Amino acid sequence: MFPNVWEWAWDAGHYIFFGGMWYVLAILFLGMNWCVFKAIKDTKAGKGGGHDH
Amino acid sequence: MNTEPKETRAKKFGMVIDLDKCTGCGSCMVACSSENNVPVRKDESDKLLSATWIRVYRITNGKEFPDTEICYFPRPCMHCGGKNDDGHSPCVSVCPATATDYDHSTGIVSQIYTRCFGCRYCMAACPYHARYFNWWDPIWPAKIEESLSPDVSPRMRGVVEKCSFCFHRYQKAKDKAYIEERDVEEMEYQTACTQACPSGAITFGDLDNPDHAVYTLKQDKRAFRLLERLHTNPKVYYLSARSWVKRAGDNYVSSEEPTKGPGAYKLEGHGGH
Amino acid sequence: MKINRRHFLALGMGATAGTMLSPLPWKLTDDASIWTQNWAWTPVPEIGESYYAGGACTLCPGGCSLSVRKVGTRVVKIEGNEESPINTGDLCGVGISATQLLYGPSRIEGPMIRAGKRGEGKWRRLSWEGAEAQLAEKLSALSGSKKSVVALSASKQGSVALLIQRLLAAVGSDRFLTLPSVHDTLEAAMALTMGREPGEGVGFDTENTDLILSLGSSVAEGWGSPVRMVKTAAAKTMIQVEPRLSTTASMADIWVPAKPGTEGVFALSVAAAMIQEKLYDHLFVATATEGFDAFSAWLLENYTPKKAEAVTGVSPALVKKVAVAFAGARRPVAICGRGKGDTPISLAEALSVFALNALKGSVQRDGGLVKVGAIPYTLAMAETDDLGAKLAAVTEKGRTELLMDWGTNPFYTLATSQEAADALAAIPTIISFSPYMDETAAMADLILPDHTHLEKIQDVPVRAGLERPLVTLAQPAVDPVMTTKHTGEMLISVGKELDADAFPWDDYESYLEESCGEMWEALSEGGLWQGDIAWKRGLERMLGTSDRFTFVIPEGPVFLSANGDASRYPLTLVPRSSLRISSGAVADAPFTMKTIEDTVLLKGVSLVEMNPVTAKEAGLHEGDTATLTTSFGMVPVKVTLFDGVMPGVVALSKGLGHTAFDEYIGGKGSSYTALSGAMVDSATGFNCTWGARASLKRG
Amino acid sequence: MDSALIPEGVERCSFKRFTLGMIIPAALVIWGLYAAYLCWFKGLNQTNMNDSYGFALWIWADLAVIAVGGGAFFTGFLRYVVGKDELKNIINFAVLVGFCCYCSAMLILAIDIGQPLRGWFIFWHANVHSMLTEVAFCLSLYLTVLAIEYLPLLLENRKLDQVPFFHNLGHNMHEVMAVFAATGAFLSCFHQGSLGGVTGVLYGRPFGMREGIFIWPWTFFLYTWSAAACGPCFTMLSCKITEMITGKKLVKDNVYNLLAKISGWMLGTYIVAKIADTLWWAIVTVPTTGFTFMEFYNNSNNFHGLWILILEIGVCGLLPVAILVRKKWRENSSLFFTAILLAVIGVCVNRWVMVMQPMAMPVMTFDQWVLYLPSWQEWATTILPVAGGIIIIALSYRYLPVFPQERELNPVEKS
Repeated sequence: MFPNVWEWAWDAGHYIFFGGMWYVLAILFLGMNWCVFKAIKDTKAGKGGGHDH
Repeated sequence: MNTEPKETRAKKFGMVIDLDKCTGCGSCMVACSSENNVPVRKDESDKLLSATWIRVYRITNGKEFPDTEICYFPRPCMHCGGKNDDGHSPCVSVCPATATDYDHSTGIVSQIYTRCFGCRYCMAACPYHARYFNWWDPIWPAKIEESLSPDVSPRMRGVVEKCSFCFHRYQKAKDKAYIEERDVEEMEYQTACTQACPSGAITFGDLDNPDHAVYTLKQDKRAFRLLERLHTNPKVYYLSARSWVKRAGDNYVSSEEPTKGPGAYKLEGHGGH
Repeated sequence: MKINRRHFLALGMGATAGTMLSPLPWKLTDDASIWTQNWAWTPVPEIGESYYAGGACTLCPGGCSLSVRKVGTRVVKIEGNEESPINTGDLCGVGISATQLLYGPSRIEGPMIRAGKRGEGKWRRLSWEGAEAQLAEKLSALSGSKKSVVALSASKQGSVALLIQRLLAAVGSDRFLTLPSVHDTLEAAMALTMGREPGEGVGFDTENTDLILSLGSSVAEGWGSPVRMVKTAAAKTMIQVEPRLSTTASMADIWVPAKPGTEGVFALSVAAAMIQEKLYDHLFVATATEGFDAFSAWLLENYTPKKAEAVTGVSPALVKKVAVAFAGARRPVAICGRGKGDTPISLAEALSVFALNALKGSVQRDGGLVKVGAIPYTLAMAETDDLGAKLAAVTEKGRTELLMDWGTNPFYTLATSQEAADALAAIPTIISFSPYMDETAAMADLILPDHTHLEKIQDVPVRAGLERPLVTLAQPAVDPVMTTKHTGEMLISVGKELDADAFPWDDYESYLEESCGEMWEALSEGGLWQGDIAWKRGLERMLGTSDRFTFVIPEGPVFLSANGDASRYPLTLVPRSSLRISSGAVADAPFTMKTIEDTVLLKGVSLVEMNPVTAKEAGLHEGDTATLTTSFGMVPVKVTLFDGVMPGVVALSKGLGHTAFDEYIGGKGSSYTALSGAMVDSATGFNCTWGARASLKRG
Repeated sequence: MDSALIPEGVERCSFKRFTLGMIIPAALVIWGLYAAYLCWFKGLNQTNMNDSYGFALWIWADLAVIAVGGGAFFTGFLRYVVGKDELKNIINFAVLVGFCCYCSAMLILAIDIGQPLRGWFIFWHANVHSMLTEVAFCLSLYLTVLAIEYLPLLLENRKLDQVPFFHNLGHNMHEVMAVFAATGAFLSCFHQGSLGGVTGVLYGRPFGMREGIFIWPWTFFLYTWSAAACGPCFTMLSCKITEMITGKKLVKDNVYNLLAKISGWMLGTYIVAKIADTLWWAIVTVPTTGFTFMEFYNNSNNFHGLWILILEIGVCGLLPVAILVRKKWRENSSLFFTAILLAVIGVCVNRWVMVMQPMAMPVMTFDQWVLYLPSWQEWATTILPVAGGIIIIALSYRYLPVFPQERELNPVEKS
């Protein structure tokens, strides 16, 4: 999972597999962060609380 | 032929079992259990729950009295090399946590008990039923714990165990040989079952070393392997002159002739690892 | 500020996020897995110096020498001794698993006296002084005839056997008994045909033979010295005569499925065929034998292959095939003793086998039936007269007042029927020297436990049909695990109380050395003494002056038929031998239990093997639960089908069904012995049972 | 008493009645938890699994719930990636059902493994060649995705929605949901496939083994395809059951119709592929291992014979396909219900066959066909997540606006 684990073998299988995994994690992490930060911004801007959509 | 010096050349340990000699005495099973601290239970008669790293099956030729014949089939772990003998054994390739691994320097399939988390995928993968799960905590009654060998760690419940070709014996022999600056001799590293077998049916050694007995024996015309057609590439060879025994080593569509010998089946097609 | 729910919510979420970001959960996850890798209840064997100690196995008569692997003070593995001429580094499962007997729950902790009812399992611990005083008192306080004292000994000769015999003599009894075996009959047959001095035995030089004609002997499954015979089975040409396809039969080149118990008749038919076809060794018969003419006339009158067929069910053609093979081999030998040879055969059958060997000249030569010299103990023992009758008396009510048992476990080995078991249980005083809580110890009034063979020094004379006399030495590989005492030591100490002159030694070890005499040097140095091959000594054979062989026409019946009403008991029960099951006094250890197939024992129930044809007639199927009944008892069994059993015959494994010991090795299946009953050979008085008439009913 | 939490404009039963209804599922959960406790603290000896049946009821349950939970990813895929807008009316419920299914799978796995405290070794010491590794990674990532997809629905709870931050968060998440859904679909394709690979790669087990392409055996694709086909059927089935229990129409027929039509075609193509796969396997693959096709079905201990294949492909395959594909038939509500039920049973039978039969089937010539009956502990722990799922769905339905069309279909009379 991490390159510091001793079984880590630098072969194509690992690149693809862990590449995919970190890619997905990155999307989820960035996506959620975008939502949270935008929500904080919007809240500060006084949006929400009612039914404005 | 491999021209590398013996000392550094990768070994390929394997076994040849002469089924025409085996009397099914069960000595190998006991020697193995004692050598490897295999756990015992009050009832060992349910073979689906009883761990025996080497199990001796009894088979018959299926003929009626008095043409019946029987044969014993000792089955240790086959230490499969996998398709193309590249180390992707059926079990090794599926273990999600690398708790069982193929050692390319010895050809031995290892099992790390402290790593295994007990998913049993390897057991599903092994067509030989060579793998056993610790359904119970190991309990040795009375003072039997005193008889446990420190060379092999007892397994906790919830993990898979199997024959290791007595790998600890190899380590000991290797340590000794290293100090004496030489290679491990054939007789220095023998498994417990080989050592105990009264009929001398089991021979063990480096399959790639022409000086070892197994090298010659595996080329015997009586030689065959279990389930050759699945391309598991076992390192355990069997010998028998009886055609029905040879035939029992593999599955055949009724009209087919029995196996042409180890490695006779070409690997074709894709799929899986 | 007012704290409301929202604050709590924020606080909770903040705390969760904070904890998740801290190393704590990761550390805990890691620690939890490390904990599972080091569970306190999963033992970690102590490390220590690793080395080997010598020893000898006493779990069967085989005479294997041991290399006991030790780590520190513990015994961790038993292996075969590579120096041994018998087992050359190999060992059977029963022998290997003795580590679990040594440390197992069946061990008796120390001397005990019965506290509850007999067999109830309530005991009071005694000191050794107290226990020995009890034994001395019980022996001297005997009310009835002094001959009512019986001692059963695991070995017929040797230092401890002598002490037991002397102890009996001290109280005036001559009932020194050992468990009967085929050797008792063989020795009687030898006395008649070749002459015999006390202590001499019968051997079969299977090492140098090129064909073994086995008359029901489980060559590959424990006959003789098992480990050595397994090698023989794997290497030699064999002809096997028995009603069931045993491993031996399957490995044999010819299997002769003769009807149960008719192996002796078959041997005579082969002999007759050899005479008819003039295949016998004319030179040997002419120069070295007597009584041939009368014998051959008797044989041709009664046992021609055609006539024998009515008894054995073997076609004359097959008899002739065997006769040709036997006569055509260079050094064939005919061996006998059904199964492991732990049941005597009739004298007539033994004489038939001797005659068959003599017809081929396979007597007193390489690869033949040979006379084995006496073991040169300095202190001679008397051989028990009328052993058969005296053994029978043990299982007759009211004949015995006190029984001492040293390693024979009569409550298992001699309890061949419910009646016999009841008679044993009615013996007023029972004393056991067993280190294990076997059936006899469980029924005893007083237990003075011996060391196991891994804890003591003791000579082990081997009586397993070897071609030469041999003694191994058990050696203490480990300090006694329990508060046990060497039975030899105990006997000297008790013996002194009763008859100080008969027990002049200070301790067992000095006595042992004296007793072994010329053998001691070899025994103490190599753990093994081997005598010369008797017939090779001197020039007697070359000069034709060796013991001549006399053909003896047997008086009693060669074939003992099974008792019982054929309509009530339509089947014939025969035993099944296996090296995976110790069928002697001591039960299998847990490791050996592992090896027992599920066609022999399944979930605590014995399986009975039967031919599919027989099963179909009886309306039974694979896995059915049934009751197996003989006139001697009944047991629950499961049915397993096997084409290799003769139709009409059912086979039950011998050696299971121990009721004592512990939960790991006792209570597994049913005892064949308890169903086998008695077939008494009138010539010797031995119980030669080879089976019994039986019925098998579903349910 | 909980009226403040109930979505606006819909009617819910009384709290008392709701609580009463939850008693049976709660009892089952407690029973299941007790069984799980036994398995965790006493070990897997509590089960009837053995050394021949290391993969048994639990693994089947795992494969089955994931297959039927496939409705979430495929409906999401259709809604967000393909752009089938009508499906917004069932997507919440699909996500909810999927979330329950995947939670179930995780829970069962946590009980199933012999050393649950070391379960994370699958990540830490990952062997990328193992299908199970692929499963574990995609499964846990997809569960995260499902949680993310479920979160906005949770935030729409009347009480939570009043918090401006939550409201904004939910709103923002809706905006980027397509990205998450696409990621989920990608992950799902892989782990559904990997689950198919689990037995497909077992080249030592001819019954499960399949040929394939690159590292993926054909079962890899068949599993993904069948999950995509049958997952929505399970979503619709659950939805129908919910409608029955609540006694309300919650989703409009055109939504069902659309999803049923797509499922029908998916199932149809799947069954064709499955038949092709079975034929190829029977005619080409199996003989190379020395077996004949019928040996797998007429073994003495194999009591179901060929019927299990007929059940899977015919009764639970071709039959629902016919119903779902034909407009007239699928618009008949009882036929429709039969079809989706059969499709769900079919995929469960398929998973059963792929787990149980490769284990039971002897490979060595002297081996036995092993029968296995699960212990009560296994049943209890398998029922546990089902009961748990019912509770989660019930709570969600009660307190969250799961069905956007509910208000329209069940107008509440203002009193």
